[in-house]
Amino acid sequence: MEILERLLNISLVVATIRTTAPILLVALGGSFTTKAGIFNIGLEGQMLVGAFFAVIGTIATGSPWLGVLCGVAAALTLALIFALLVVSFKANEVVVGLALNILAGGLTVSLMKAIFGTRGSIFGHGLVGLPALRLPNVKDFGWFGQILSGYTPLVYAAFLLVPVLILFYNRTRLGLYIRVVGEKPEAAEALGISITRIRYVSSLLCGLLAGLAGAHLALGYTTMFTENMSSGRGFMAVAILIFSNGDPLKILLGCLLFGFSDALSLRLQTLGISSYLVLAVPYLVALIALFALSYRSRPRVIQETLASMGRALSVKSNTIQPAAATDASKP
Amino acid sequence: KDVSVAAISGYFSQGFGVAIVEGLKKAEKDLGVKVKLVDTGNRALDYEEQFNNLAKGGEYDVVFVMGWELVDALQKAAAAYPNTKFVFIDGVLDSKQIIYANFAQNQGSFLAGALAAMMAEKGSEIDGLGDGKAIGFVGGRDIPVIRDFMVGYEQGAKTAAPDVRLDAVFAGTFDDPAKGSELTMALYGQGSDIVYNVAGPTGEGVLQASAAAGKYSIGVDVNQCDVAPGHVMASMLKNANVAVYDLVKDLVDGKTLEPGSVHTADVKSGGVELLLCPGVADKIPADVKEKLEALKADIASGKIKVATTTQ
Amino acid sequence: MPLAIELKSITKRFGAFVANEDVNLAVESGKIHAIIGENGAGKTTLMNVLFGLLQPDEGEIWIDGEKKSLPNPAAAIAAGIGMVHQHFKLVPSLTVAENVFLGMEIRKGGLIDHAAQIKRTAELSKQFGLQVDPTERVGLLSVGIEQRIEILKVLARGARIIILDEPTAVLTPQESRELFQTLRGFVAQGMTVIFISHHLEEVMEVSDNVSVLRLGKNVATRPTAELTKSDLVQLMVGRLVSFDRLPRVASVGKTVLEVEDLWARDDRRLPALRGVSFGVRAGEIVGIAGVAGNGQTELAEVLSGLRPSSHGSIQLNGRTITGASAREIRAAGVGHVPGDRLVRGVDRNASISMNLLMGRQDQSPWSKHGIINRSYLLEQTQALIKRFDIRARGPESTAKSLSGGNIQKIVLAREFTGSADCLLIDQPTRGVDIGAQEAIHGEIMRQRDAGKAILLISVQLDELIRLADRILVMFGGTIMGEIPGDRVDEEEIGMLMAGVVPETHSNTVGAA
Amino acid sequence: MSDRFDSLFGQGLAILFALGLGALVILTVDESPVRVFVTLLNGAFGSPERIAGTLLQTTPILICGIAACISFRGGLFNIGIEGQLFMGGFWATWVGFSFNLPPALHLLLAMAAAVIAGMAWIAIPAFFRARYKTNEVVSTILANYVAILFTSYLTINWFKRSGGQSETPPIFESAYLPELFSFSRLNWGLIIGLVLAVGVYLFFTRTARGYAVSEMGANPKFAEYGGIDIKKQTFLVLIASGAVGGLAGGVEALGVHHRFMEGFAPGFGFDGVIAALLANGNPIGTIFTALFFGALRSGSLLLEVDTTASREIITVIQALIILAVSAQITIRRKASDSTAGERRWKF
Ligand SMILES: Nc1ncnc2c1ncn2[C@@H]1O[C@H](COP(=O)(O)OP(=O)(O)OP(=O)(O)O)[C@@H](O)[C@H]1O
Ligand SMILES: Nc1ncnc2c1ncn2[C@@H]1O[C@H](COP(=O)(O)OP(=O)(O)OP(=O)(O)O)[C@@H](O)[C@H]1O
Ligand SMILES: [Mg+2]
Ligand SMILES: [Mg+2]
Repeated sequence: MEILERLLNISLVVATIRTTAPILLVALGGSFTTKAGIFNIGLEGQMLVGAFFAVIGTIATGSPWLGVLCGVAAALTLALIFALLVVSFKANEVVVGLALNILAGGLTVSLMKAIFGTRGSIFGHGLVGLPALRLPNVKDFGWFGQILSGYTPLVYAAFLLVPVLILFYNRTRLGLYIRVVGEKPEAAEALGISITRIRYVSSLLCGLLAGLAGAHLALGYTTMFTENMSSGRGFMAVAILIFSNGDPLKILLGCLLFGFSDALSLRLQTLGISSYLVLAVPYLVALIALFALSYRSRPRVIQETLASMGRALSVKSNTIQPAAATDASKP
Repeated sequence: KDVSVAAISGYFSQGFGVAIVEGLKKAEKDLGVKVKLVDTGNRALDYEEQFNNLAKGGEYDVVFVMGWELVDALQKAAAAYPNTKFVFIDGVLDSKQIIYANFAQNQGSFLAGALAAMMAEKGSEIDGLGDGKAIGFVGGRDIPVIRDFMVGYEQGAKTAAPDVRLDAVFAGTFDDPAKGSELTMALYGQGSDIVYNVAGPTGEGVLQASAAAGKYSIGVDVNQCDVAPGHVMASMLKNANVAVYDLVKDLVDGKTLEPGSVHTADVKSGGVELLLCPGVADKIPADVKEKLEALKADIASGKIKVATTTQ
Repeated sequence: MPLAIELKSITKRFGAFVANEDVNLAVESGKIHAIIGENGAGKTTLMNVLFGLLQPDEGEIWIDGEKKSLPNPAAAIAAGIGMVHQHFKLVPSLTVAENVFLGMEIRKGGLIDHAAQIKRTAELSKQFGLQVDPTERVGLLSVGIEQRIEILKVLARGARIIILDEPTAVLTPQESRELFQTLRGFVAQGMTVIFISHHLEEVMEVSDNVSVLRLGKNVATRPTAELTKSDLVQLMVGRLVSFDRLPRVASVGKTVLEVEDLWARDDRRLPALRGVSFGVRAGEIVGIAGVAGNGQTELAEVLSGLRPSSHGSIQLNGRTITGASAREIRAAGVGHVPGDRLVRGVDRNASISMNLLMGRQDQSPWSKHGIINRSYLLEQTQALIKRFDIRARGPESTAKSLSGGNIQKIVLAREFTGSADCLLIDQPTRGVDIGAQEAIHGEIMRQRDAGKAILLISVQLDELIRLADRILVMFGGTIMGEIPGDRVDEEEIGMLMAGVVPETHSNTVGAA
Repeated sequence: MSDRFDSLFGQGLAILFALGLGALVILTVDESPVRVFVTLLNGAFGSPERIAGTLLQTTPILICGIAACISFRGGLFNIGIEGQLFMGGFWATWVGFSFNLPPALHLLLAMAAAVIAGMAWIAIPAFFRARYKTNEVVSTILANYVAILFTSYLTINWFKRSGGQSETPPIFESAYLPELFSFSRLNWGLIIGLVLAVGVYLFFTRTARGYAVSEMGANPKFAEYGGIDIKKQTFLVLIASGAVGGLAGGVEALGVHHRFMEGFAPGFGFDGVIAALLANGNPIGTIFTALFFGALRSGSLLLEVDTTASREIITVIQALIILAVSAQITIRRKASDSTAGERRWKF
């Protein structure tokens, strides 16, 4: 009981929200490319350059907001290269995505060395982070207020983007076109919707959010840049994108599951479980979710078998009324 | 004759490595030696060739080596290039051809643990502390060197305030400050108010978290008081910059570094120490400071033996 | 008569290949204009040029007396042209209304106004007599309705000139007739229709004028009334082709394939077969008629082991093969010409010889001890190319470099030369031109004469009438009735295909 | 023939283009590109030792690349070679230090352990891919993280040798994979890799089973129609790919390190995947792409010592080359084939 209390408390909820936010941002970015029919495994790299240039920008201008802008611009550049190669040159998206991840890793370290003379991490140098927002009158809401208040702006942005994206896909033209291009490109083409243009736009929108995710990592979550600080979050996002199929609500659920297992697993360590095992928990959760979601079709197979057995017993020798048969075959 | 020194490690970007680089840069500037840094990266396959490339020309008088994963390659290189002096930093091996600069991080960590535990025992008497009666430890990866810090920290805590609980966790990585920060938040949530980081850049996240949460942390390797002023209570210094500089200076002065010799930096020599951060130091009650001094003396005199994991 | 469209000396090349050569085409306003021609004659290409999907290398396009350049479909749409493609371009997850207005959404305050789109779709549907439910998801609808949606799309864009590329290939005779009604309604309202078909009866029935393309050239444009069917055929292929029922042989052997009470589901897990029973004897061709999507393809897939059945039994030469894998069924002696040859029948990127190897790569002499016998393979490929008249540069040509008819011949060559006793043939001539059709039909007859039991699935009635000894009509996953091949009543079949059992129809359901 | 020449010529141009871009990057970090490239060449091929060093780097990339080729040919994407390599390396080591057996037998058993570990590690993703079409790209990537953590856990918590090293005890000499020359750690692993490459190439081009797998990769519906059991074959292809991935780990453990440690062989799995992709899934081509990557890696080791440029520059150049070549491959395809953009490997 005491153990449970130590594990499950408000700080766990708050931690879940914090750990979810960066993955959510980058996964929502990936939603654009997923919906547009592009498999974007380069999210990791976009996030990383986003984080790096957010820090560089902040140091150069003194303003974290301008830093965020720089981070986004850098991620957009990478996204543009991705789109150029994948959409215009029709290069294999996995190759390009992996190569851009490698490029991002090498470039950030090289630049860090060139600019700061060392590798590793950048902090200090007048680096300031984004301010945490304290909602007014938060005390009046008790634990609820505790959960809602005190995050940096991009955390709120991440969660608010979920309904925005739902609206975007269902009610805006661009959102509709993105879905169409992903689902049935020849339909888009026939109607004069430029597949190329839509895929570029989705890649760039993806870069935008991946850049924000990176900037959040460097200026919101922490106030520093470290080599390889995206630490696999981009890959996690890709996993979530696969089983959510790019739907914002499912992405949110996936990210929350992920954030929760991450937050929880960090707390499990204090119970004396080896860090190596505990650290594998989020990946295992993702794997199990992936397998479980594809295993879903299984019950239907069972149902089908049962149904056909039932049929075998009851209707065996009957001839079917054709009219009724048609009705039943229509959903 | 001109002296050339080289250093090879995968950790120049992290606390302790930074200190080594600092010492070498100082030597380069003050003593006019030529300095070469070789970053090994993290692929075990590369290490031997890197040693070969470095030692083959025979142009380096001394090569500083840092990182236990290099030990195998180092021993081979030491055997293959008897004319090059290799200094292994942070440990002692069997080989008699290598020179050792050993740092008693366990002793320094002992003091850090003692400080943290005594403060935790005071609890809410002190600004920013609660009554959780617990202290935390965030390691980078769960490897022997990091555990060496941990056992010292734990022993120090148990010695100074036996009732205080230690929650030790590892981030599994040295480059994820976000994870460091999240782990620290989790430790704070479970009652610790002071967290000691031994986690390289991941640890920067620990220090930043202490500022964000209004609690305390302890720095490591170098002076980290400035990362989160007012919240980093102390820094456990391994003065590798001094040690490395001194060794290079000996060389420039014409002294020979004796193969097999062990240069120990510990609490006694001052090569390892606990620095109380200005701004927080005055919040530390006098009795705690006194007790710390006493423990320090006991370690120096050998009265207290601190456990280690790297022998 | 004013001209709705005038194409002047259109030439379109793909690399060195000339798909359209110096084509002149005049389409009168307010008329239905049919375009016919063999596969690969360049019909679709010409229409794509007219719709702005392809750019002509030479020539001019005049619309309503004005010279236009059509750099993209949008320009064509603006000029009042609409096209219903051979393959529908609808988005399954969207509703009917969303599909109709895709690309020209009605918006309010920047957001798509779904309600208004639904309303407009309903209005259009009423105005032109094309019945649809605007709120249904397209993925759940039948092909006939999909076509209506395609036409609605064109109408919603205010098209005055409507191009339909092989619109009837997927329809029942009744549905086709309804479509023709609709088209006549269009021209009555002053619109112009261009209509591509391989079905000459339809062309005779519905069109006012007809153009014939041969090898990329327009060889004739005439009023339909001036021509007979055989004139058209002659124009198309440059020679005479017979349309009569092919001769039957009397000798029918024992039952080879016996299917009893077979049930199965489609990809969407909806029931596709609902208790199908029949038998096929050696030396017999049993035809399966029906509108596409009534379970025929699933039937072929179940019989060939590609789809599980949920109930029922299949016997081959008295042995039960229910639930056997595709491999086992092949080994037991079933050959299968799949309906979707490009997807299932071939690897488009592989050579002809590699395509001919499929299914027997484990059999001697094609391979020995697991090693492919390359010289034998090459030899066989050359022989089959010759025997089946596959027009290709050589055995190493990739399948995709061949025309549709020739790709089909690769599949036939493979399936007809094995040791199968039973052949499942699904749409052997879909989209294949008349010349190749004749050759394929001849090949099927030869197989029958060799004593094979043949199940022939086709949506083209004339093909079944020509070849089959008995015709079973499928609807909604059941066999509605059987009609002997020698006294076919098209009206009766049509009603069965539409799911109505005519009162005169006396045959019992499903009996073999 | 001229087609092949064209292709090589194009690849060459793409690589030159990438090197040009790389030179610009080098200039921005204040080094002379000429010096960097000369040092790279020297580091990779400057002496017999260095050539051997290059081949030593090539070996794991090659074997991982072959593992990738096997899955690509079957239309599958095993990106989890890294994980299989770690598992293979660990269990080969475990056999190597836990038992004391006669030489040849011990080596064989340790190799077998590596292969089995690789197969076991991909078995679950392979099962779910075969049975339920679970995306194997993601499942194998995620499994990588787990494998690396799990082998570290075993190493540190169960089998750690004494002292400050995060590693297992060394294996017995009876389990060593013999070295080829006295002056280098280059070992029989290279020969194994080359033989595998040729073998896998022959398998795919000459055998009935290889044909079946290739067709499954090219058009699964066609293969299914032709009587190939897609589920079973999908499972087997992934298992075979995992086996070779595990073997790569075994070769590194038994031929080079003679123990298992944290950070055993990071990145080789990914390098292998990319080498195979650049070779378009052709195992013979992979020999050359792997050699190219091996040379870059080995050259970069000297770079760090002889110039002020760092290894990350090489990472950057490598990424640029991959990008340039991947674009170039498809430009060519576009020119020669109207169905360009049809993706060969789908998800
Ligand atoms: N034919 C098309 N092909 C590709 N993308 C298109 C097409 N038409 C519109 N879009 C994309 O859809 C998005 C919405 O376009 P739309 O013209 O509706 O903009 P809007 O909402 O009216 O905004 P604005 O007021 O700026 O015109 C744009 O980003 C555009 O890039
Ligand atoms: N994009 C293309 N690239 C190369 N060749 C093409 C292309 N599109 C069509 N062709 C070739 O042009 C010729 C004419 O094709 P088209 O589709 O116009 O024929 P069609 O008359 O519509 O035939 P069908 O009756 O089979 O539909 C064919 O030989 C075809 O292979
Ligand atoms: Mg056509
Ligand atoms: Mg607008």
